[in-house]
Amino acid sequence: MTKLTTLQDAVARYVKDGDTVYAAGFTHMIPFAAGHEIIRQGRKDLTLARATPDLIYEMMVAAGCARKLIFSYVGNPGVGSLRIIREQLENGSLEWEEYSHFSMICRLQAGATGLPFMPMNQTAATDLEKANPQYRRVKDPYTGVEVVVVPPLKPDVAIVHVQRCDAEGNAQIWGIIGEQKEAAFAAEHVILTTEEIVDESVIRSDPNRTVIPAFIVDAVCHVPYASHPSYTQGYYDRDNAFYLEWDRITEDPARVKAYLDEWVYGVKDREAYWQKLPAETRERLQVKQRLAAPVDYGEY
Amino acid sequence: MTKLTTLQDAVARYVKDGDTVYAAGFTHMIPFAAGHEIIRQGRKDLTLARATPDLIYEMMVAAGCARKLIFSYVGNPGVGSLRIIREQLENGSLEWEEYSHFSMICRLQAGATGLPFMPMNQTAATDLEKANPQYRRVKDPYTGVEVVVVPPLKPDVAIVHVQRCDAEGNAQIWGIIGEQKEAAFAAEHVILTTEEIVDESVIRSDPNRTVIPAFIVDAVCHVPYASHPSYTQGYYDRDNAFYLEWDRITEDPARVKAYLDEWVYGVKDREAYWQKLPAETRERLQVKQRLAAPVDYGEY
Amino acid sequence: MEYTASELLIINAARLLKDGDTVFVGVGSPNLACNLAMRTHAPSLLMIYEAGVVGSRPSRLPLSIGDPTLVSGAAAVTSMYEIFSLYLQRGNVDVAFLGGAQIDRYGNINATVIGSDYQHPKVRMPGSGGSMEIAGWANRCYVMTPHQKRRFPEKCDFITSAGFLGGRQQRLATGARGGGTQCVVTDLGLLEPDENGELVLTALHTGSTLEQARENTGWPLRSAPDLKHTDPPTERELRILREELDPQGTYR
Amino acid sequence: MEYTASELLIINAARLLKDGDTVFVGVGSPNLACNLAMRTHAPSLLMIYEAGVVGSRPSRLPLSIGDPTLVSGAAAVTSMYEIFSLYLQRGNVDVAFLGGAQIDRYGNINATVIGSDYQHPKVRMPGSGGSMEIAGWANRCYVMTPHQKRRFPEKCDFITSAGFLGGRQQRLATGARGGGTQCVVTDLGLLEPDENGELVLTALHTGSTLEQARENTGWPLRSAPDLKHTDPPTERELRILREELDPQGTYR
Repeated sequence: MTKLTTLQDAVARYVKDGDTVYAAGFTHMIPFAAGHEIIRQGRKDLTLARATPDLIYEMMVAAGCARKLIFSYVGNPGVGSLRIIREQLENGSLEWEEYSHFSMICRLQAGATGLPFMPMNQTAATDLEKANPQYRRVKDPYTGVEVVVVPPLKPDVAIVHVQRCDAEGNAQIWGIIGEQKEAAFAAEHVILTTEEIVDESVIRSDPNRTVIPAFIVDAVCHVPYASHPSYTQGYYDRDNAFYLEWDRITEDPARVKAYLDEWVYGVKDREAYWQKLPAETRERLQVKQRLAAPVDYGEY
Repeated sequence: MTKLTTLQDAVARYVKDGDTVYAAGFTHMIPFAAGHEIIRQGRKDLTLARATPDLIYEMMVAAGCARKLIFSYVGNPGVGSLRIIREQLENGSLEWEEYSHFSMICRLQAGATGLPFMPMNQTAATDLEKANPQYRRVKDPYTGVEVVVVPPLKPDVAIVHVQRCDAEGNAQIWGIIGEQKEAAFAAEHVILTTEEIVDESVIRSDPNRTVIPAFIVDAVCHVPYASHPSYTQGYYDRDNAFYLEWDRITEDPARVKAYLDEWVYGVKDREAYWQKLPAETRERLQVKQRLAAPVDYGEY
Repeated sequence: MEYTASELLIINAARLLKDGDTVFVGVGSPNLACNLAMRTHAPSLLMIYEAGVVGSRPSRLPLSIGDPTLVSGAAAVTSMYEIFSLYLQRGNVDVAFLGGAQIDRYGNINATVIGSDYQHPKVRMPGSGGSMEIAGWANRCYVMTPHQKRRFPEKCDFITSAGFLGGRQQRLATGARGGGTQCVVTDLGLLEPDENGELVLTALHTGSTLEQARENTGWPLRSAPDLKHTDPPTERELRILREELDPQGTYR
Repeated sequence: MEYTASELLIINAARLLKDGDTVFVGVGSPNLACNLAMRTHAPSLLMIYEAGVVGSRPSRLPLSIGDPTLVSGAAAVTSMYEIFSLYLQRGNVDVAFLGGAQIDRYGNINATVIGSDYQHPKVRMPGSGGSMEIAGWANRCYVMTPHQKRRFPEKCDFITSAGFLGGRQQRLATGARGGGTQCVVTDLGLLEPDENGELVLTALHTGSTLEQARENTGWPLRSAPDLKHTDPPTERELRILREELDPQGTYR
């Protein structure tokens, strides 16, 4: 059964005011197109969960979509701080819940596997545990040692960008796979954006590559370049220059507003956004081919 | 650093009398060659752990290698019972510890992830839990509901057969991936047998395909056809006829002894074993090619 | 048209499946039932195997649950840990088929030991495999079995897979998320749990009688007030089964 | 030969790595230190990134920890859950580099908030990321930082990543498997924990003095009885760093 739809329709249908959203992808394949569409549709009071809020959540926070942030590293990776989020955390205008990467991912893992909690070994550092009452402890019944546990995170909707999927939503990812699978299985609804829609025979030629199976997917949106300024392995490069540029933009609220006006509100969809980027930028992000060695599944 | 060695040397070095051994692979890529080599070297008092003991452990039990079995399904898959093991369990001559598949795999998962236990939701069935004191319970600190837990399984040695790996032991698997990764990470030592040794450039062309990283591997043994009568996806078929034949062989202890004499003690190594198989058998197990669609990682 | 007891079981089991169901499939008869349903009323059935294979399209009858034909052309392959956690424990499995040597009054299943002493069994069977968790967490569990007294004791010697334990409330109290045994298909008819979880005869196959069913059941079998009769296997069902799915008649 | 403070840090950090070490690498200076070690005395260093990449061979300097150049040509890619559990928690990581705004007397690190009230921070920093677990479970943790008083308080405002807490015994009592902070490399010298886990000055770089180090440390810094001097950066180290690893001088 095809689940093909536009990203506009998918966001309209599956992202509601007040929802907990997990836009997945660790540095790689961050679903910026969906983030921009949520901004355009004016969603409010969202709880935005992501290990690294990255620029995508900073833009959504700046646009007023968020009530609360759940995170484990609130920086601009390799650049510095996320100035807008940092300021809102400092002045108390944004609620938050903070984890380490592993405990954040363990929350997704518990949600994805249907468990009431996930255990982790102690790290000796307890200040975060004291600051966040979601952390609890459980005694190992074999040795009496205490483990730290976190409860499941079950987002209302997970948004995952992928390299290729079929029209039903069987999706394949390569490169950094972060927490996409866990986010998808943990969530109530799953929206996929994809660089390519392929025939199911392509997917079925390599079933071990499938990270997300169709039956947990609600919407499949064909959105090439959906992850810029993040990247899609094998399709285009990370726009490091923009990550550095954003650091300058956020020095001035007026520039942030101008950016959102021009690049989010001012474009209809991702295609318009991509075409609006300077030709030099699009050129700079191109990638030469480097194919994986073939594998043979055999005809049985 | 190359870890290439013969299977004889790997077994001599890493499998000791009294060890707990996990020969991995769920139906697929069961490392029969290593099992036969362990028999030939006359190991004793082994604790043999596998979700499905399958024919490999039945042969090892018949040859007197085992003191104890840890398992979750002690049948000949699709055929019936494992007669020798069944008899020894019935007459008490073999120790055992029994799980469900999931709790067996959770023991490996705990071992592999370095946790003191893994939680599982209750299944309503408690007879096995009562029969095996390794099962315990822990109270969910969020809801008060009890979960069932199992302790880590950390085999002394895991044996894993793979389609291809480099000389260091970076190994790639496709088809049914069962519990190979978990067994390898849980174990103290890892022996790989492989259909093909490839240049590291082949492995590194597709890093997402790598299931076992070299740094946890101790020995790499180039052993084509190592999994017969099990199979290697894309390389040769499962010898279902032999699985049925084994059911007849085990009706008579004399035939079992004759089988071991001829096919295990009577051959030097796997190459001799494979060449000794009738040409019709080898022909019947051949597989036509069915390649996976290419993927592009990009040159960055 | 003539048909065997085995065909009768498979065809009636196939009819229990709904289009769009996600099914945890075993080999043998359940595999045939699923493939028959896919080729008749349930084209978008999703078949999952505990070996970690999702959306198989086997081109031959697999002997084992881990056959390579289940993999080539499948939609996804994942690890055993994930198939049992992300798929089953998470609540993504609608239907599963279970089997065992004993099925008791409350739909509990024994596939472990015959005899009351686990440590010294009269007969040692293969054990749980995936079925303990499947019975706990799948929404609907079905059993296909010949209708024989020794297979239907009042109480299982060992509960490998939970039905309703000693009654529906007992199962509910454990918090196990699945729906428990929803139907036992035999060569005489269909048994389904009543409001208390007790298996009662709800339908008879053509030519079978309530008396036969009672004689071959180890507890005082009750019949549903509206005892039905199943439709006999159709020509189309038999043709697909014989010509397309099991041309060698392995499961006749 | 002349060199910058940053080069001095990187070169001294590289020398702490042993051949065959499995290193959890961060971007920036630690990345350069690891690559320098690989090209000098530790050719079989294994680099792991928290993004899930194992055995990277980056052909350019990555800006972020999730750069595609870390993936193309790597030995393995796995999920974040697995990199933190199978690799780190299991005890497979020898070395990690950590950073933060504050490192205190017992090697604890703060990368979360400045100020005593977590809920109302004076300065909000990025937070733990992977470092809480890395500090807990890696065998040896290293820190590279300029030697400034505000960076070396007596006690961190918030412990993001554990060193020895209030002393070595306190850490041991938690059962955390890793070895804790083993060396802090500054532009003045090396600090290492004594038998009680307190950081003491164990080596000075050429041209630095104990007095300088004391003036720039927030607690009464002791020096080791056998205070050493580090060897100055060699021509070869500087050449590899400048010509091969950072030709654009990003990390000068």
